[in-house]
Amino acid sequence: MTRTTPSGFCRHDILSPVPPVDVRATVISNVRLSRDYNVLTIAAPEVGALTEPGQFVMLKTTDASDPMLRRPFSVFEVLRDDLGTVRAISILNKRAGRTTGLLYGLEAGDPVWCLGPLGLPFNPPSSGEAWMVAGGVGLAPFATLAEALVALQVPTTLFYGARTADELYYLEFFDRLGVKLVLTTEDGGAGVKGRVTGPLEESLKGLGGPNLVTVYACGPEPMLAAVARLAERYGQPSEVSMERTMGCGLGGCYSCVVPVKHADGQTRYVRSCIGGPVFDGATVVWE
Amino acid sequence: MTRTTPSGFCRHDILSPVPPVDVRATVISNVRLSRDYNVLTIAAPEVGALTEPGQFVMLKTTDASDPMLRRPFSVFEVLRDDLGTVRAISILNKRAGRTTGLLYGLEAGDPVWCLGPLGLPFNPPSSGEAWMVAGGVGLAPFATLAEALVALQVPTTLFYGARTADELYYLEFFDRLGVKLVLTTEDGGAGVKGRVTGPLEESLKGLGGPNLVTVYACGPEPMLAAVARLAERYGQPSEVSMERTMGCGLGGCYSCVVPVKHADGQTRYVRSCIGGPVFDGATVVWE
Amino acid sequence: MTALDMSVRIGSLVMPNPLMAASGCFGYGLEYEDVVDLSTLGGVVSKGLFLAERQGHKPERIAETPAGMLNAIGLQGIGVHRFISEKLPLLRARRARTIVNICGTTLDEYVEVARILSDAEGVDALEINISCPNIKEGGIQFGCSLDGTFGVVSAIRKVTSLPIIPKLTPNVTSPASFARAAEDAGADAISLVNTFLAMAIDVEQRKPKLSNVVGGLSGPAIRPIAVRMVWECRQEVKIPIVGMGGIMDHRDVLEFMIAGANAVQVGTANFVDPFIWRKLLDGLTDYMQRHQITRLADIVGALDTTSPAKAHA
Amino acid sequence: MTALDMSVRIGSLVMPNPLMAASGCFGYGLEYEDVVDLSTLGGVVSKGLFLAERQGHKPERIAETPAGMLNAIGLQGIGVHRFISEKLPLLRARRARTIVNICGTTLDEYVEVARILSDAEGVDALEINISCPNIKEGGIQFGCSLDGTFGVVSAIRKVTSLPIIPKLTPNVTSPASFARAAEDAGADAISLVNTFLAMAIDVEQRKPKLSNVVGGLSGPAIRPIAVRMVWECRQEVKIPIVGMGGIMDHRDVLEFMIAGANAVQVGTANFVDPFIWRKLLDGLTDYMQRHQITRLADIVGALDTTSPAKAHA
Ligand SMILES: Cc1cc2nc3c(=O)[nH]c(=O)nc-3n(C[C@H](O)[C@H](O)[C@H](O)COP(=O)(O)OP(=O)(O)OC[C@H]3O[C@@H](n4cnc5c(N)ncnc54)[C@H](O)[C@@H]3O)c2cc1C
Ligand SMILES: Cc1cc2nc3c(=O)[nH]c(=O)nc-3n(C[C@H](O)[C@H](O)[C@H](O)COP(=O)(O)OP(=O)(O)OC[C@H]3O[C@@H](n4cnc5c(N)ncnc54)[C@H](O)[C@@H]3O)c2cc1C
Ligand SMILES: Cc1cc2nc3c(=O)[nH]c(=O)nc-3n(C[C@H](O)[C@H](O)[C@H](O)COP(=O)(O)O)c2cc1C
Ligand SMILES: Cc1cc2nc3c(=O)[nH]c(=O)nc-3n(C[C@H](O)[C@H](O)[C@H](O)COP(=O)(O)O)c2cc1C
Ligand code: FES
Ligand code: FES
Repeated sequence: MTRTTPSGFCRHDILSPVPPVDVRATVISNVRLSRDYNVLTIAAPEVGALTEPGQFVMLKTTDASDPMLRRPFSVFEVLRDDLGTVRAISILNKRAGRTTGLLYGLEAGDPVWCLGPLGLPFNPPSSGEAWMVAGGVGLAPFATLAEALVALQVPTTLFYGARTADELYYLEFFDRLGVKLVLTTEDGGAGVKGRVTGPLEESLKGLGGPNLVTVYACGPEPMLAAVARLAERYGQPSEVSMERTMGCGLGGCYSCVVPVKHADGQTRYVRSCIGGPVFDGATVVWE
Repeated sequence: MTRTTPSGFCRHDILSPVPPVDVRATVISNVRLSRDYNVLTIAAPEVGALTEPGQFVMLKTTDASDPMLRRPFSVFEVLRDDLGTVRAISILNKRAGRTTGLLYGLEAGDPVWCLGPLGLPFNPPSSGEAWMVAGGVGLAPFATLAEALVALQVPTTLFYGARTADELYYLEFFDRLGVKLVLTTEDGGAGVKGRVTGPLEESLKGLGGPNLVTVYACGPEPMLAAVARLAERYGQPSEVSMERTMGCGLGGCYSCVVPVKHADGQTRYVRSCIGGPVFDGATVVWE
Repeated sequence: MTALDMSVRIGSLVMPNPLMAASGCFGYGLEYEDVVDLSTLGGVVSKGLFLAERQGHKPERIAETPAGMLNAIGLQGIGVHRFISEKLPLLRARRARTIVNICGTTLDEYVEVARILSDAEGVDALEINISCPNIKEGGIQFGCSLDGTFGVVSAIRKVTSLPIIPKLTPNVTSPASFARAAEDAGADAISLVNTFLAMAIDVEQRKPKLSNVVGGLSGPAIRPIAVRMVWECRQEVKIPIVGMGGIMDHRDVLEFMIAGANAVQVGTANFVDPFIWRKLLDGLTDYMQRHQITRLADIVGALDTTSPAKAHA
Repeated sequence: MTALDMSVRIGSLVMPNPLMAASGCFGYGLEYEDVVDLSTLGGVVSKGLFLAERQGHKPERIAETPAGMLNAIGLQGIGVHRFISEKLPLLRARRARTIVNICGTTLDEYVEVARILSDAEGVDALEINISCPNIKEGGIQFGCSLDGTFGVVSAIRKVTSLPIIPKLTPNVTSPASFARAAEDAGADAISLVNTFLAMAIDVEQRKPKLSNVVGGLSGPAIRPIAVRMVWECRQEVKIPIVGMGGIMDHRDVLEFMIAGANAVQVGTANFVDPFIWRKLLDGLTDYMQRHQITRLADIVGALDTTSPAKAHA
């Protein structure tokens, strides 16, 4: 992973990114995990080979004009063949509306237009442990992040909350990697009953001092705000992946802005597609 | 076949048709005959069971709004299983633009929205022989018409013209039915070189008097005009299937009009979706 | 579960639900009787009628565009007399609530057509088409001038006690000021929008796709503009608004109603799905049940502008 | 095969081809340098700039609609001074032809912004945004009044020798009369259309989808209306027209040109396909070769209205 500055104002001023590519990819498989969740694997190796943990792609299921705009999705897995060559990427998709509904329904052989990789990735922790905090479909960016962290031999924990036990996915994957799992469900069907911020706060309390863990979070915005505030309260750095309505993913439309406190003390709207989606949790102005 | 009045002004005044149905049909097979022609078989038995020769369906390949409108297609074959139960219909499709392009590209399992049957069918000949005249994709309505005519033991001939020999399809089908074939190609690669109206005129000349054959025609409008005029000149009745841009297929939009001479001597625009697509060739005012 | 009330009243016209078939998109209604029981619609708006029969424009009369279509039919129609003798008795027999869309090339023609229809049995309301963009003499000269709109509506008001519903054009800077002129002139309701003046070109042939060169754009493409216009008019007038433009499902019906429409019309969608009516009614019923709304009229104009919808609700 | 000439001239601005990136849809241009060599575009139109930095509206700022999208960004921007110091040198280094889209809340602000940009190195033309529908103080008061349009254009004309291109709103009864006012005031060209005032509602929440309630509709949905407006303006004025609204492929470019546009802008399509530029150029080249056109300018306004396109050609 390259070092980047996720809270920067404009990508072009601070780093020279890998140019994204656009591929008309073919669906390799579509595994429905539940009534609303599926893992869609698409043959977009050109995108996968360039992707860093936390980056996203913009997808479209048709070249007609309805629906017209692409939608943003974290790269869930980068899939390699036995020789290590990247062959595909997958997306952890949750049905929320039209395009996510269409992605749920795709079959092997169908085309998907895939633009990416886009956005600023997560940064590796400067020292100590990595704690990933996922709410629901917010699990998506953590499969690749976990792999990268494990490769760097960073001790890694996943705090993972869902509504019910059925909606906790890929536990074995993380287990196999050696990631410690702390699970919560809203109905208490698995792990701790309640929100994921509960056990997170317990663990933060138990830390011996500041800057011992880097907290990575992805999920609904109230969760991100709570995680960022907890991390700050206990003196730990945090990186949050923000979910905003995106029109372009490239900095063209100014739809995806997040209010960010800048070094000069001013709060300015930053385009989360190029100045994020990963932000330093301490700089985001929560609304 | 029911007797109908194809040149009528408004369907509701003159006959009580079978109400059309709308089915989300699944593609059973798609056989590409050439770079531009394909036969698409869809599981729409509800439609097929009601269809009379010359009727059409309105098709759409998406429930999104781009493309939005359905497109009209003759029912090519009504396909039955061994017990004679209707299982599917097929469409002889020629790529001309967006929807025909999409229909060309469909695969088994894809959905097609199929509304039909629509429009006035061909009438059986009151006496004598039946001569069908097809230009290019104008072959489409004649497979079912030929079957119906043969069932009525009407001696039937197909005059069939295409650009090249490769674009003459389903010859064996008609041959097997006992339909006499007269073929033409523009390049002379098969049959008589030139237009289909050439051999037609020769044959008309050879007839011993008026009202011995009924001429059925489907193809490009200049061909239809020529056929109708020839039939009239040689005293034979003709029925022509007109191809108009159609918005609805049900008489709602008034897009599909054909100028028709009425009994009162007036020429009026008649909606070809409900007052056609089959018209008495002698009543159409050719432009 | 209490009974659900979807009814709408426009003067003496009482409709069981707000769903009307839009003029020019449903023939004279009878064309659709095979696919829908006409009495179950709120109302059927006829094709635009002049005094005399008209042949309309030459083909090509329509062209598809992204999420929309252009039409320049040119108001082909059978004229008011044949309508009364040939269509009206059948519509009455099917218990359709019949709204006649009337056109004129002069003020006198509008008044004359209105008068004739007022005397006929079975007309429930008049929709005054001063907004057809496709023919020069189709009343658009009245629809693009505030004085013209006021003039034609007040003249018709004098000769009929039927509910009158001027249909406004969207091709003006401020439809709301036309809504006000119509209300001031005594209209019982307004309907909007008619189609947007537009065109499409075949670039290979470098010719217009329509014989009339320009035509009217309808369909989902225009819906966001139409909803905005209904919302603006709702701030301006008190009379009922009949909203339309690109309605394709029950959510679109609700969108117009929440913006301020008391009833809606469905046009282009009939071409795409003639069986749409049952789906719309079922969708509205489901919505009312889920939201525990017993009178659908309660959502008219109920847009809450204090904050935007949550994107990730 | 002779060389193909796609060039366009607007006053002193000479572009190698008619393809410009539309304001607000291409950031400051630099955001797209990874995906396209900026010097290959006819021109890059910057995001709308006021004198001072602006934060714009709260999210939600966009919403998708059928074949289109609404936006109410609220002209978030870095202001003219930061643009000159931070962006202009980079754009010059990339040899982009830079057209700056300027806004103002007052006549004085427009004039001031124009003056400052005229003194800066590397500005090739000014597009005067008097048509943003999303903010009350964004110049639309000038764009919806003929006097206002004349006034702002002639005031800017006095302070700059750069080509000036007023950008017209489609939300008026007659865009052609605004084109005339702009020409009379000394504009070098006009561009049209800006977005259509529109709105969308989340019916479950009964709230607007945009924080600003209303926004501007762009994308293929509006193309047929935009093409009609370009065609009307072509009959009215002699100066070059920059046409836009829903261009998604090279056929759409040709449609605008045949209707009367000398150049075009591509906005929303950048979001759908940022690699569109190469495809557009290739498509135009292919068209010129197939039709044996050596000067693309020859098709400007070449619409043949004597008969409609053959449907079954
Ligand atoms: C950086 C990033 C990464 C994401 N990763 C994933 C992921 O890995 N898996 C996943 O399932 N989802 C992910 N999302 C969310 C996903 O983009 C939205 O669920 C999707 O855009 C909804 O599109 P739709 O067409 O299905 O819904 P629509 O029909 O457009 O709308 C349904 C709902 O989603 C909201 N919405 C509309 N457009 C967007 C948009 N562009 N972004 C967010 N919400 C929107 C609407 O306001 C509405 O409430 C991510 C979002 C971002 C910004
Ligand atoms: C009663 C009837 C039966 C038909 N049967 C068949 C058939 O069996 N097989 C077959 O291949 N074709 C048939 N056609 C023609 C077929 O409907 C058109 O080729 C088709 O509509 C073109 O649609 P598109 O989306 O592919 O083209 P578009 O992208 O819409 O346009 C491509 C070209 O087709 C023209 N066109 C557009 N819409 C229509 C329309 N609704 N009708 C006709 N032309 C149009 C356009 O002007 C343009 O020149 C029939 C037409 C009618 C009226
Ligand atoms: C083919 C066609 C014909 C139309 N004819 C008329 C008409 O005769 N009178 C009229 O007032 N509106 C007419 N309209 C406009 C519609 O009634 C309606 O206002 C418009 O199409 C917008 O609604 P929609 O998007 O649901 O179609 C016509 C529209 C279409 C598409
Ligand atoms: C997100 C967005 C932002 C825009 N911002 C501006 C702007 O700052 N100034 C301006 O003159 N037009 C602005 N526009 C209008 C476009 O430049 C263009 O006129 C319009 O979108 C129509 O073209 P299109 O359909 O190709 O997008 C904006 C459009 C969009 C979609
Ligand atoms: S999504 Fe367009 S600027 Fe971020
Ligand atoms: S296709 Fe609509 S009336 Fe014939």
